[in-house]
Amino acid sequence: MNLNDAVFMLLALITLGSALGVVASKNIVHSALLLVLTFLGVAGLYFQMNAGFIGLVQILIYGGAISVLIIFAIMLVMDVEPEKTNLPSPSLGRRLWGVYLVVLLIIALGASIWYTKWPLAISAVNSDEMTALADLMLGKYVVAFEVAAILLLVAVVGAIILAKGADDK
Amino acid sequence: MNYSLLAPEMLIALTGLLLLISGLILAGRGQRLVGIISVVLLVAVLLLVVVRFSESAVFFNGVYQVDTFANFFKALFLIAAVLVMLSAGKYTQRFEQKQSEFYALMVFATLGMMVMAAAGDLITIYIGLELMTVSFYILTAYLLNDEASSEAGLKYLILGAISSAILLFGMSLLFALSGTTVISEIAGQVSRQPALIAGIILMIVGFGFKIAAVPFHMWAPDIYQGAPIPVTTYLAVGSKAAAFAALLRIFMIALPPGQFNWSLVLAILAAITIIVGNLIALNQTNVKRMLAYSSIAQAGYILAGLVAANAYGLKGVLFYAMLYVFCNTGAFAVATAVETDTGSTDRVAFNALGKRSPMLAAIMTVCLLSLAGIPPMAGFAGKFYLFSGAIQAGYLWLAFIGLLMSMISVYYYLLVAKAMYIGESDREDIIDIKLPARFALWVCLLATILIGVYPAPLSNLAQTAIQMFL
Amino acid sequence: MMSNLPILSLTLFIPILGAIVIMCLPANRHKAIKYVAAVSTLFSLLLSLWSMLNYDLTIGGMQFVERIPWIADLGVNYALGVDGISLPLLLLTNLIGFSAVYASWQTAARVKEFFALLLILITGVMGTFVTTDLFIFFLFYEVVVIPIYLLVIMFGSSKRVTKEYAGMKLTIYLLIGSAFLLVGLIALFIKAQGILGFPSMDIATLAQVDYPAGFQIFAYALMVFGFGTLLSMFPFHAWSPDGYAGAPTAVSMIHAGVLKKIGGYGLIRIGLFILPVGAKFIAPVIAVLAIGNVVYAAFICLSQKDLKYIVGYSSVSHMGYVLIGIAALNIISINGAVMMMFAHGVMAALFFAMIGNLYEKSHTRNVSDFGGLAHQMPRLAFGFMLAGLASLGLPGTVNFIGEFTIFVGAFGVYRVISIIAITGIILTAVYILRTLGDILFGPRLEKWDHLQDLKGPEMVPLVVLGSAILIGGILPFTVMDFINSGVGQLLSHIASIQMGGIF
Amino acid sequence: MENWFVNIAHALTNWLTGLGLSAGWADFILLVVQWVFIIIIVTLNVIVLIWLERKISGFIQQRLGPNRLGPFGMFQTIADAIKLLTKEDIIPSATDKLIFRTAPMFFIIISVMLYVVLPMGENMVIVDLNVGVFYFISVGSLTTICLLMAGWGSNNKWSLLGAMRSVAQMISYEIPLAFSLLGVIMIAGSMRLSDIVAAQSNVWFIVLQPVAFIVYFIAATAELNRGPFDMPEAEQELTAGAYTEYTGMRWALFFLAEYTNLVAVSALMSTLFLGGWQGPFLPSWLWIIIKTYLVMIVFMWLKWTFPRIRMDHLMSFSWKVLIPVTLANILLTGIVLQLFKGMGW
Amino acid sequence: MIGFTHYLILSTILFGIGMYGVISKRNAVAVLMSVEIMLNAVNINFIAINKFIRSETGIGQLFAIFVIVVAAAEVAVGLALIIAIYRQKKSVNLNDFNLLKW
Repeated sequence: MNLNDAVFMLLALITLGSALGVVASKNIVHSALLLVLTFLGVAGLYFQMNAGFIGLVQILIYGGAISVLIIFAIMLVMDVEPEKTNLPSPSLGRRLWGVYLVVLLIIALGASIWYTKWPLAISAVNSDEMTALADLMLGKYVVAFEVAAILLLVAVVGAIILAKGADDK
Repeated sequence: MNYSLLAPEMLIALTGLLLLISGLILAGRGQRLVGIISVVLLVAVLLLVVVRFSESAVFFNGVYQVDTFANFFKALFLIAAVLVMLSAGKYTQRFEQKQSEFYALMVFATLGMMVMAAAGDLITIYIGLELMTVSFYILTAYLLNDEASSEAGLKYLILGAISSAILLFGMSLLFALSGTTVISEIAGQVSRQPALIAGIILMIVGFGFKIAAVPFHMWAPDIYQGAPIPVTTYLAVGSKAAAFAALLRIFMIALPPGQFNWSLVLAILAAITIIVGNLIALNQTNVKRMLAYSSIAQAGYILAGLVAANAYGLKGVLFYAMLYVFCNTGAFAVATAVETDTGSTDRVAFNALGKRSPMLAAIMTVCLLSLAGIPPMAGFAGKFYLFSGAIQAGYLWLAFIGLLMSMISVYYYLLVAKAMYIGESDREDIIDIKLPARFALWVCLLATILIGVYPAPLSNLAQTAIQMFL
Repeated sequence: MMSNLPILSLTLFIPILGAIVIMCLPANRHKAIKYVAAVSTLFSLLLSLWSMLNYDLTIGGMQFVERIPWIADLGVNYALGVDGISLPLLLLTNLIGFSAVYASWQTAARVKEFFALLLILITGVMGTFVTTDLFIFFLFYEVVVIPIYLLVIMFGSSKRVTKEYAGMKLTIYLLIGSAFLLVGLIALFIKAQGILGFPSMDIATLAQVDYPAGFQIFAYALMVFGFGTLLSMFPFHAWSPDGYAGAPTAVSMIHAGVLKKIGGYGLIRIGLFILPVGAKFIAPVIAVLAIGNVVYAAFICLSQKDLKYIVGYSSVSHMGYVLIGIAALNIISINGAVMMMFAHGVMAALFFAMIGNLYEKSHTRNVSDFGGLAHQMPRLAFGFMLAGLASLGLPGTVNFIGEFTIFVGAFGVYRVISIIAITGIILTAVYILRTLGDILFGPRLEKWDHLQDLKGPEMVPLVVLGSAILIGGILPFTVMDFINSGVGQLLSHIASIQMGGIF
Repeated sequence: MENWFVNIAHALTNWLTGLGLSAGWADFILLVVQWVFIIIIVTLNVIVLIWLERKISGFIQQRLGPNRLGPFGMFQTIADAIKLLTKEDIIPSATDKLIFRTAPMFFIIISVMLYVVLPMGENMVIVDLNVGVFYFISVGSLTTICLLMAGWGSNNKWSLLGAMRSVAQMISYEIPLAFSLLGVIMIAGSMRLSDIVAAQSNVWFIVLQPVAFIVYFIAATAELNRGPFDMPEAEQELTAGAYTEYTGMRWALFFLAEYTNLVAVSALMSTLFLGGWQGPFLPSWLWIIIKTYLVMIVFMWLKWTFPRIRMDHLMSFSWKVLIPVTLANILLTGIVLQLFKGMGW
Repeated sequence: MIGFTHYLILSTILFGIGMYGVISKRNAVAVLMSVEIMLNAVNINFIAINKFIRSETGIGQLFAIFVIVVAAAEVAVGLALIIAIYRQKKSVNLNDFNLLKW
């Protein structure tokens, strides 16, 4: 096993482990913090795949913004007993069904991925990924880019309207 | 590349921004103007789309396409938006100072749909889809003091996000196999591999959520019931049509049915959707919820057209989507009027509508019958196309189920008619309908009947729009 | 010559025009509304009579043809035309439609809705008879269902079952039947398109196509299902008595009188004409089911107390004859079947008109409540008698001609079945005569002294329909010539393309 | 003198490869060594900084400040550090133990990680990322999580309120902070810090981007939770904010991390706006130290000069003033750049 | 040697974990977090495609960026919704949201 593989294994362990923690933890704050770790693990995987810029975007948006938003929201809507804030569904049937479904999904999807011959090609390490991205964003994908901008505007307007609530009379 | 062909999208985006800004300027009673402004602007854009209907262009190597298919759907979304806004006039007054944002969000949702219909690339489709759904999340929860509305919004958001994730996973597999996200290039690149099956299934599941096909439908009734009615209308009509537009483009061009056998999966999905949607609708007492289940069933019918994947079927999809705009908007507009008047959409609220407002009752009846596919309403012609396609493609059983269930569906539609015409109500006063809503209702009524009696023009339009798939 | 005038379109759309005028009138102008309805149906009646007189029997075939391309990609034309089969049925529709307006002359509540819906209903029924295009046929076929539902729930009467139940049962039965039919029609259309290479909905064009035998059987079976439901073929007849009982008089008249006939007409015009092989294969099944109609329904009739149910079941029973006629697949029997449809139409309409009138005045339909009505209401009694005697096929009435022709044609084909069916006539005689005796004759009952006899507008159904029964019975050729020419051409067409003398 | 540190690094690499290690491993070890070196430097530096802050505050408040231990009271901070290290480590019983314990560690780790991309002199940067600025902002944004952890883990309403306040503030000011840097990046045409420094060889960006500099300065102050933006630990209202329950070593870690951040932000400011390590006569690493210290002294000056700002003013100032200003700055910069490009520059 | 398939399998498992969270969790915020895990899994795919699959440079990363942007928007709206609903119901448990039949 070379260094790359070892790092991959480590990152995979961190990512999956913390993701499992997110769904397993009974304390929603712990879940949220483990979620940050998951995000960082995924960011690590991006670095591992020479996608440094995306990795940093991941850290900034997921780690620095989304997680904080989530934790913030959690603290605003907190129950008194943190240990019981993130209990799974009370119905055992639903949980078993969930496990069954997910295992099935993973096996089926995993098998189909494993047995597929992918059109692999080791692309040259792209030294200037950001320029390429910028060219794509403002070139071929300018429509998507502009729409994404509007999407963010919509989200901001919507979040303010919803979080602010109805006018008090 | 003739960028002026992107004018409709740009103008819609500007309209939305203008509405947001006008919300700052037009405070207080001025908010009422916002509705008028948005309708006028949307009609202008609609005219632009119609005038330049047959002009087409491919932008950025196929990433974005302006063609008759896209234009057909753009016109559809704009018509739906205008009708909804017209019929919503009185209802939106309860949003008080947030009317301009309401209209702006509707406009942005329309933009998302338009982008979805015209996108020739997975990324752009996804972004358009998300603009549409995020706008709808907010709109669904727009009744800020109403618990049901917030609840509906949250449920929609959660299920919408899940379905987006599933859809994306499917797209990523397709992307991985073909090495491209441009739909027109995928067809030549993709090979038959196990992962392709997984990808197709995941995408079907993802889109299944968006069009509320059974068994991915559970969100629809709740959301339709909880959301403000104009939003429900637009959701049922517009977002569904947009999802179908994207579905058609991806499945017909990237995965041509001649090479990849996805039609059986969709056929089963369509059959289950039709059956379950109609059967559950049978014992609904809330008209909004009944219409929600019926719209699930309608999605099943439309899906049958895609299953057929031939001229009749695809034409049927477009044809049906368009007529669905009119009859569903009509039905919901009546429901809006009733809810504004009585505060409820239970079936009993429709009692004696035939006396209180014969026009509303007649329009409701006509629209519901169109949904059921009874001639001479438009729904019949639409179903004729859809199921002709299905039979031509060898799916006789699907046509059989579809037609049988659509006749059974008459039962619950007629229950509403019954309530309207022989139901007893202690209120005898005439329901007051504002002029714009009246206009929208008449448009729905006339269009529903006209398309039903003389479907040729619309069917020709649909024919030109689907030419590229054949 | 007036042949440039679109006679059939006029016939078809004058009632619709009337409906639109009615919708525009204020709701409280009852008289005006009724006059508009009467005038528009009268116009249609006169036009259909005119077209009957001007129909050139020596040429035969489709006449007064109109054709406008309608939906190109489905091969649909707005195509109208009448031949010897459809003309009598068109006339029948208008006779009944005209009488139905007068039979409902006393309507007081929601007059506007009533007559508008009634006129739409009449148009729908007429449309099926005059079109030569499959799509347009089906369009009109389904147009009729919803007005009927609304008429039943708004104006019907509740006795044994509620009118809501009756209306819904009727509607759903008919619609489910039509779903089967629609599948069959679309399959037919698609198949023909595959063979012809172009889409066509023209019935004559579709009939030219040489369909594989298996497909013919399949499609014909679906049509039997669909049309059979409408014709109240056993065992799909359950909607019919309940429906008639719940429906207002005018709807009962139209429904029993002409609507059912669309089923028979469709079986002949579309089923037989386009799918002869399928028809031949399935004919024995139809014949056996027809026995169910004739005998089973007649037995049920014996035990009925409610006048409308009696007539309802008797009409189910009579439809059995029509089915036998169609199943026998020869020119005489089919002539008889069409004749029977006409005959039963006027008879049943007259019957329901009389019952409706009586019910309106006495508010009961129980046989046991009445007796000796001939004393108080002689004209009504005459109507009842005429309808009753026609119902049991007394010579001199048009029904006799129909039944007789059917059995002449069918006897050679289905000997046993015909014999069983003829016993049905005896049962019919039993219940009809018993009923007539119970209500019309016997001692005068004081409690009905206040009832007034038919007069004024109420006389119109009796006069119009009664004279049709008698004229048809005494001068059968007035109708029979048309039917014969139509059926003859139809069958010769089948024989000429492929069958070569099987019929 | 200029190349002291670079030479040491080269020697180390050569020695490691000489031992038979592959180049990859050698780089990795060198990286670790460099990082550890920085940690040591920064930690020691904090001692000086605290002393400096005390002295400056004393000067501003017209008193002497620490003056007993060592010359000018220089050893006062060391004594304080020893006191903190030897103090009992109290973990209140109702806390969320794991979160409470780990929060300060993550905080200091993140703070130190910021230094990875900062050029400490010519050719003296551990990893010269092509997205250096972006790295700084991304990783810096993670500190908010640590504050939330501390606030939540303490299970104390003052702590939680303090943490939430500070996070709200930091998130709000992160946007103008990042936006203000965009102007610089646009002119330099790169996010690599060494490129940006190189772009300032003629004229410092503080001249070209004065608005961005001011916005950055204000936003950085807020990001650092320093006065006058030290709402999160407003003693009168919240005792010590998120740090209320912390004692001894853990509290010291927070303190350390705060000053580490201060140094990092100041160093970045020197790099982006003040020409970085460029300067005449002195070696490059000395220049950056001088500039950083100057910036830090201004920070301290500000802190002890201005009164604390109210919370709502603080928030609306960011959203209604700073963000529009930075956006306008970006727009203007873009236009001017295009004009210059059009003129063939 | 770790390759494309491994990354995809990893993302599949992550996706599955997220989906389990969605199915089994009752706290609305937890469900939202699980959805984010699912989106992250998808993003791993896109980045892996960018590195290992013969495709136009940067498209995978671009896709991932758009997904991140959308996720941010969705979370913002979602949390606002949760706060709005908490204000009315004093609960974020999906089981308590039973006004509609679900």
